[in-house]
Amino acid sequence: MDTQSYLPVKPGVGMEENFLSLDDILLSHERLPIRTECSFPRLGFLEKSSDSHDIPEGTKMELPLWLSKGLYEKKRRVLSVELPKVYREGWRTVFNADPNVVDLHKMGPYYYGLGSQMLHFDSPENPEIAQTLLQTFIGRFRRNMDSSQNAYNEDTSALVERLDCLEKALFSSGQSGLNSFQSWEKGRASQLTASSLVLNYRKRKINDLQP
Amino acid sequence: MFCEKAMELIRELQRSNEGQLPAFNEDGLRQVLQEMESLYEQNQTDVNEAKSDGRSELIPSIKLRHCCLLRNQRCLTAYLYDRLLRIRALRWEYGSVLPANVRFHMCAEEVQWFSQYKKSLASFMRSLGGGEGLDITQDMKPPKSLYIQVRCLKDHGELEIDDGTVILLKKNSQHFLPRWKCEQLIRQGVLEHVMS
Amino acid sequence: MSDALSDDGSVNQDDSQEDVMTPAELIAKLEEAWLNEKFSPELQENKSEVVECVMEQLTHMEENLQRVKKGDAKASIHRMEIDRIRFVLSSYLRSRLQKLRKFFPHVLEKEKSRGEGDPSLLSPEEFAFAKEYYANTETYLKAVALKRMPPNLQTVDMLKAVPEPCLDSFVFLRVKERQENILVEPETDDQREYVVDLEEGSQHLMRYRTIAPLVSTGAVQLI
Amino acid sequence: MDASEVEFLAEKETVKIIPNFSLDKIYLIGGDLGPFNPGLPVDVPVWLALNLKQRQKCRIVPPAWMDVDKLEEMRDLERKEDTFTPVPSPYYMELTKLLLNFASDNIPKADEIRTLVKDIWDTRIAKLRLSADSFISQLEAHAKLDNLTLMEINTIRAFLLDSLNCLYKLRSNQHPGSSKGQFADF
Repeated sequence: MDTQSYLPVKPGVGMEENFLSLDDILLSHERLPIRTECSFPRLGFLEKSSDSHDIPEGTKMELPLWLSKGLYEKKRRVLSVELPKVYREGWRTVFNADPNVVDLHKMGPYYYGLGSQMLHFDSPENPEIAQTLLQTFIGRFRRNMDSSQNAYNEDTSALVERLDCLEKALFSSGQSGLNSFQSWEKGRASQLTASSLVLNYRKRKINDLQP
Repeated sequence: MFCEKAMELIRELQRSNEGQLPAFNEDGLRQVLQEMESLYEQNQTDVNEAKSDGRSELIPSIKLRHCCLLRNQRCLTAYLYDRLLRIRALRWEYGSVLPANVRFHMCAEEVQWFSQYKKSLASFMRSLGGGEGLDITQDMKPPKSLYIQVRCLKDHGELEIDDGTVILLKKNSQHFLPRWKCEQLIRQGVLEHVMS
Repeated sequence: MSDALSDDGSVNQDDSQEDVMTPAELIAKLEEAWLNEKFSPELQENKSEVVECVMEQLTHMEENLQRVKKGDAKASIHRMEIDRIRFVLSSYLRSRLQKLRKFFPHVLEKEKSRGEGDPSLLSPEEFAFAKEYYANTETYLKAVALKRMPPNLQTVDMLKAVPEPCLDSFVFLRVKERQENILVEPETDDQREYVVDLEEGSQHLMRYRTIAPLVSTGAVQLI
Repeated sequence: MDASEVEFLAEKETVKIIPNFSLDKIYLIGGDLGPFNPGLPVDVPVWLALNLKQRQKCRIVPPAWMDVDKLEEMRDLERKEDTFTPVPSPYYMELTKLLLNFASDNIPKADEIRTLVKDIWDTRIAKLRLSADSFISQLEAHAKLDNLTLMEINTIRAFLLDSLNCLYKLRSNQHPGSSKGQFADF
């Protein structure tokens, strides 16, 4: 806890977002398929396929997660949210069988984040969704740990490409632990170095000079 | 859809890796504020109509615009706060005087925030240990030896060490200097620590 | 030379107590505080008396070294020790400052709600820093954006916006004084809560929340 | 924690040196050292031993465990047992690196020692990963970790603790409403 360099506000992970986290803002910009359960007068221009003045009740459209969350009400029917495929029963069965074969980046890239956020919408399937998210994380933990620690000295780039955002962040914290240890082993840990920012700005300057 | 401008600001920061500070996007900020103003005005109109004419069917749209207002507020606050975190880190990386190309990317209020932050930090460090003072921007890594071998990466002029000796820091020259005198210069990329 | 550096004057930690610490014990206290601060998710109580005493020791030693001629064999050994202690001290203070900045609204809130006799979380200089940091940041957000927003959107509740420290984080620890019946809360519905005894010298991985009070009493050391 | 900081703590361990100079007792803030007499062994912290060694002021006496026979025994035991066996020093890895780098001429069979310690380390790290995985998959709330060293913990710390945090959040998903969550995020 003694680094003075830039550390962004971390994402909330799970059902709560962190207000100031850029990651959470990007996650909550993911679009969800919804169906309006009432009409939205004077906002027809938001729905590109129609040229009516209002968004009528029963319109199927996509809204970002943050807006769906903001409009959704348990008691009053304002809109209903469709569960993205990857959280439905068919895919849940696949995940439960072997979470390691799934390309979570392609299915996500916010598999855990968006899945947790979906629990805000009162679906009867919520307990199963939450359970699958948890079991998927646990099931993939060993592979992710071993590769982030380079346990097998293999090329990990293919594996990293298949990680979801959350796993990627964990992977890089594992890698930085490994790098710190390896640079210590090589006797480099006590070398005083220029700050990465200074180095980056210098690199940029050099690039600027090149035609 | 609303709030797209605000998302652009967020993406712009997310693309700037390793804490680099992109130019302050005054134009983007203004556009978001304009969108907020117009959302607010539309809502004022609809709220008045809903009240006076009893048009409660307007409520869902009012709510939707209000969500967008809050979203814009969040994005702008997060944009500005994240920039502060980046700017704050600069104090440790560059010392108290920022290079011109970094300052150039800051807006006037950020420059003000930074100079107030520097002041707070300085008076904090001065008052440490019952007023004795300690520079905690030094000693970033465990010490290994009193003196270290360094190479100059650029011409930097003269450097006085504590016994009064003056050393000329000329590009490519090598020196054996007290570690604590070099730390900041190494971080700034003036000197390079040569390991034996 | 040896005379100048040989007074191992003990440090009086607190006048109200008869408790006298040797300089070596003082340094050990600083190192404990350093590791605890590094590894705990939340800010620990301030140890400004330790900081002050250590700085006094360093100043005193540096003054003595001024009187020693250049190239003295002992002087360089003393200087190396000073460097090592100053590193721990700076790193400790940096860790605290980092948490202060990360959690400033919550730290100030906790300080505000502190009872009359409770020990202060922050040293006076840290408190001043945190208050200025809060005001500075609030002023900035207002000036650049908030005051240009519609009237009902001109404030952001910093307590809700800035994330709190996560006390449910796990920590590694070593037990310094044996503890009995530490309640471990279950992780799942089908587990039951149970108690563990923490034997002296044993090491554990568990939730910070469970053992937080033991960190402040010094019964466990975070590692 | 940075590995260099763990090494910093290791440098506080004491080691025996045989000085080739004389010097009175030194009254350091952290305790007294010396006196130093040529040829007479004396205990000093590792940081000082290394400094004196680099200036050719002493010979370092390797700790008793830094010995091929003893380390072979330890390696075999470590491989046989499923649990972490007691280590000869809480800083065995750091001390091996430091002493072999700066005083290999004072340590018999330095290369064999380096390999043996690396073998012990690798075996223990493999066990550490195994226990981390079972800790996660069993959703344990507490683990006893006797005999693990700070450097070993440090290699996995960030990854394991961050993972446990995520796990905690994903587990809390199963009890929505138990969290505070009064703040609607837009």
